[in-house]
Amino acid sequence: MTVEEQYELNIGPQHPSTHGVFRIKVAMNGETIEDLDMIVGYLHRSMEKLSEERTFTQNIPFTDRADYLAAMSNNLGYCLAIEKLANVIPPQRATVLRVIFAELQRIASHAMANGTLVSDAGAWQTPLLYMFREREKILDLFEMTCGARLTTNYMRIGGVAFEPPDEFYPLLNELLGELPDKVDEYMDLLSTNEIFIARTKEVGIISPEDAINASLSGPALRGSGVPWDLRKAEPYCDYENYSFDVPVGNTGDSYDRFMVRMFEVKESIKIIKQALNELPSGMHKTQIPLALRPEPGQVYYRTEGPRGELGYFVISDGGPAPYRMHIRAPSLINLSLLKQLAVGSSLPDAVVTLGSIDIVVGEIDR
Amino acid sequence: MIELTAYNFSFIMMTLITILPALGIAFVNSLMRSLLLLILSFIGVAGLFVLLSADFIAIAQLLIYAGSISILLLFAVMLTPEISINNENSKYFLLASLGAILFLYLMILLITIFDLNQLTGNALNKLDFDNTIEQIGTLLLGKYIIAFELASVLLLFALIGAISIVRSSESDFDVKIKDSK
Amino acid sequence: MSFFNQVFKGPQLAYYFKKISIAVFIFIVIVAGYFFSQLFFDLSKFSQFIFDFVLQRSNYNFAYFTSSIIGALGIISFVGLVLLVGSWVERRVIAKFQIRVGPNRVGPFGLLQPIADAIKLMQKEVLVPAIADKTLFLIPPVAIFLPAILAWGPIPWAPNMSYLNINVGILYVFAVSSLTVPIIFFAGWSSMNHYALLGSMRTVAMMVSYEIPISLSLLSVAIITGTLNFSEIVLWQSTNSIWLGLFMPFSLFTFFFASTAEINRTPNDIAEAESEIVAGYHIEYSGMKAGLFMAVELGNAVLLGALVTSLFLNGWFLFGIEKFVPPYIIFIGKTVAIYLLLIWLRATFPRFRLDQLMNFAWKTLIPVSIINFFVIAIEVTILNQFQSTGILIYIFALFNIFLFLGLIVVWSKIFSVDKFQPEKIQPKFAGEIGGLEAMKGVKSVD
Amino acid sequence: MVLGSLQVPGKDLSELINNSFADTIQNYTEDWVELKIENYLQIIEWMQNDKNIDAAQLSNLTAVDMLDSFEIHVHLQSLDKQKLYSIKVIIDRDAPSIPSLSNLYLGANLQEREVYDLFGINFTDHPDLRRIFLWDGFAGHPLRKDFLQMENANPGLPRFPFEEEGKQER
Amino acid sequence: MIGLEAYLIVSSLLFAIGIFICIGKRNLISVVMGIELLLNAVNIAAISFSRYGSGFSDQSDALAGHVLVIFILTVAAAEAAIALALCVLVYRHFNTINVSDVNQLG
Repeated sequence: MTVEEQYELNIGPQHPSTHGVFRIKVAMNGETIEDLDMIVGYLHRSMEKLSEERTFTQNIPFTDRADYLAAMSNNLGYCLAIEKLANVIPPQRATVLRVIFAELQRIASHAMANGTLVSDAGAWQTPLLYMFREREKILDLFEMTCGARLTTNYMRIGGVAFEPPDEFYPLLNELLGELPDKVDEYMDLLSTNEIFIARTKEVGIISPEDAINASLSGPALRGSGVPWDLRKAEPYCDYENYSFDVPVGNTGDSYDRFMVRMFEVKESIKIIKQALNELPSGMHKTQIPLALRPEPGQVYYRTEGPRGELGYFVISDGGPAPYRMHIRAPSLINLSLLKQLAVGSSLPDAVVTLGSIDIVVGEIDR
Repeated sequence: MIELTAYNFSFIMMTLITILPALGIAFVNSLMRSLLLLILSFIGVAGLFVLLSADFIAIAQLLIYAGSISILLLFAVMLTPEISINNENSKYFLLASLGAILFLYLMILLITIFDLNQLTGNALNKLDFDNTIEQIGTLLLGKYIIAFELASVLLLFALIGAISIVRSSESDFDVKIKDSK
Repeated sequence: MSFFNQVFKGPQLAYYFKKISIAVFIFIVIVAGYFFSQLFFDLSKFSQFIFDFVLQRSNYNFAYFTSSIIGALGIISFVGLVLLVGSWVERRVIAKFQIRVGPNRVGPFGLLQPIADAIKLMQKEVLVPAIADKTLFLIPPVAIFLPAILAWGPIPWAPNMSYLNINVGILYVFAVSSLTVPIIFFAGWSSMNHYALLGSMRTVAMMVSYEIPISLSLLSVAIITGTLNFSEIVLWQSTNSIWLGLFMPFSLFTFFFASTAEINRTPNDIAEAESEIVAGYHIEYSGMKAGLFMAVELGNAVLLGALVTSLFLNGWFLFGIEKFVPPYIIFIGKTVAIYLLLIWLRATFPRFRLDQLMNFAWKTLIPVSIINFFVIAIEVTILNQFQSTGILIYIFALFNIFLFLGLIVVWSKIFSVDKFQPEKIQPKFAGEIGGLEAMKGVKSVD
Repeated sequence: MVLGSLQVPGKDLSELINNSFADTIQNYTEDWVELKIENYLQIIEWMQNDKNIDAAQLSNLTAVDMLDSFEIHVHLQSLDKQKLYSIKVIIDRDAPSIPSLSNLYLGANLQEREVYDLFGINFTDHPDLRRIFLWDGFAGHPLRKDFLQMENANPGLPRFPFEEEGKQER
Repeated sequence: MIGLEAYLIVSSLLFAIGIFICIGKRNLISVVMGIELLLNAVNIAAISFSRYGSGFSDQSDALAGHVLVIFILTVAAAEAAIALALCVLVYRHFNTINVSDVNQLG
């Protein structure tokens, strides 16, 4: 065993900074990564195959388990796709409720992503637990609405499953009141921290050309300076009626991705406030047949999930179950550039880069 | 038989800590283990220096031998690959042991033949040097100043030399060796 | 009678009783504490008593031997206590930083948690990797205790209360602590694990580089006080009535920062960076063997507190309070303060990268330390011209503080640390730069 | 009509392609444009570089088992034009093979590996065509409709790689 | 009584072991270790003469032994650095650091 020779290092499947059962086999020379092989599939459940045997409604819980940190967003994407396929129009109140919950989920997911990124940069879990404080409150709101915290299964084809309880709105308002201050607090703590900047600035730079070519989406794409947000470009759930802006980074490094997430949290707060103001009364759900049989056809419907472009490609053959359902998983596709980013950099930089791309292994493996 | 005072007891312990690991280096096959034994032996020598009331030298011994030269050796072992981990005896094993035993015999003969008491004399009564550091410092920067300066120059040259020797595989030195083939 | 009834009715009586009893309890504690502290004000009396007691009944050698063993036992038991209480303190304080509660189940306030942890660790199986060098693998967890405890020897707890009152105190601590390097290296190498080897190589590289700034800052202490003895350094600070930390802030900073690298504390805990190389050199150790490594790290953090206290923070002196409170209590108080500072750093900062840390050592700490050393050498030469240091030392202290700040500014200019202005690295908004079509012209690479 | 608001109707897209490449469109509906497999790579490369189409990003690439053939569905999008193009290719089911897009789009790499893993479709010129979710030696390709009827697929699959081979190094 | 003889015997023991390692080991790094042991043996002898010797005019005269040891330490450090650099170079050139295999001039 010598220092000058290339050797192999297994990062994962059990490793503090792989965020799950994700494995990277790296060939290292000293502290420098010379080759990288990404090995996924430890959490593969073949959801796409399983969903061919279940009805359209029964497939909703699978979407929870794909991206378990953004279950609401995944529910939403799937339900919108099936509604498009089956021509179901949800009531107005359901649409606004969906926006509220999807944006709350985005805040929770971004809090988790940024917390783990700072943890990967070596802060001893303090920022992570600070961010968890807000995430816990959001999960409490989810729990009082639909009984589950992580795998919510809240959205339904043609609406949402439950009306939020009465005590939901004061708690939500309280949370919205304190969230901007909390976000500013984290920005004070982290965005000007010399060590944090030294660890993330100019680490894992993705050029806009590469980001577009490698099909990156979400904060990973916007961090590179590409202003692409499906909520603006292809509005769903009446997002065109809300006023919000899309933050984009300057250089495309890990720090920019971190900051883009921070700013998106602020924008999400704005959206939730507007949605609460114009929450119409009425039904939260339309009646749909128990075994929905859409007309034969196909749909590729995309929403802007917390991790990026979350697409559902569904083909119906007129039966009660989808003929084929494919999830366009942003976590997997955002990893396309991992090898290019990591090779030539050092191990700590690779860990920070991986943390800034923000993967969820449930969604990678499906 | 020697009296078992605290001093004598310490002396025997330190001698054992010095000699046994040193012997171990000769008979252990793993280079890493022999390095560990070498460090132990250095620590034992430092203990002997303490018993000789040379406190500064003892600390310097710990600092330079146990703390620095051992690290250098570690790096050397790490920079040369696995075949260098073994620490086998060479074909001169018998010759070496013969030579060592002969040397030891001669030395013990010398030590016992000479009446060392006439050398040691009244110094035995004087148990301790008090505060060696200041006097060593005065000596180094006074009486032995030229030697001191030369030693620092030597260190500098050693530093530069070591760097220039290992700097690159295709150094001038290396090329010359290849040319002479 | 009616007045009495009025004032001390049922619930009120209980209320006042509670208040009064708390006040009485606090008073008793203060009084008892005072008498206790007066009784144990000078612990050297006790050691002298033991020494004399044994000397009367046997010879000098035996008395010397006994008292040295008792002193060593005292140090070892103190370190053991530090390890037990320190882990509880660290976990509770970090929990406070992280809006958690921390250990609170075992015993009152979770105080018995370290003992429960130790019992749990001892029960665990010690796994030895199949390809490990078994002899070398089992030595380091025990051997690493040697420098960690030996280095406590010359710490001056109070006047006449220092186990090894040797003339080469600073050098001794420095030499003994350098012994950890090969031990950590053997731990990492013998595990035959790439993570462990990476961790130990990082440790060796870091420790070797950071020994230079540490020695330079200690050298400044040595030239101004003219001694290497810890007690004399403390006494020098009190006779000249200035804390060395104030007189040479850069040496304090260098010593503190470089020591965090030596003892693997945040922000320099790259040798066992959890998110990168999991646990570094002790990744393969399980059960109590891993526990020993962690205990030594904790003990070293407290040791750093003690060293900083005695070298830079005037040891057991604290503005005359030392006349009323036992000096060793003040010393321990300062040590704990430094330890809490370390915990604060650990709870707050991310970690440096290895190359950043090495760059910082070689490009910043070492040159600035050399400048600092020369400046202090010149000041010492000037100070030695006068009989008493007087006001001059304060002027120099002020000068050194400004020099420290100036050097920071100059070096940050040289290496352009302030390259990233906060306002320049904030994200832009798509609205500001022209909406979603702003990226027109960005084409895919062919 | 199940088109998203960005999606270019198949008719328009087929006209655009026809203008440059005559006689390459097999078929089209509102949802998709079906290309011939011979022209597939050429047309996608043209779409990527053409100023008017500007398909800079590969949004999605997946396959569908139609029992008698495989369909490859490719969704390309232009970020500047804000358009989504849906393209379909039908390939033979017995020896499924199609040119890889990895050399045009970095993002196709992992998606094509996924399709290769789950459908067994061979992507020629793919730089690194290995299974991604399942291990080497896994019998069959699970997203094929006849997965459970395949000869070499047995219901009691080995749970871990090399399980039956004893303590072989993983 | 432990005196000069005892220290000299320890010193010569260490020296003998050093000689043995220097000659009897194949590995170049082992040979360097042996040389370090030789230097240590010399150091013990020097310090013990300085401690027990007579005929010194004053204490600073006696401490000449200490000064000698300091110079030996310095030289040892320099020597170790150079020797190990040579080890690395020899390894690069001959792909071995066995002394008996390094037997040609170039």
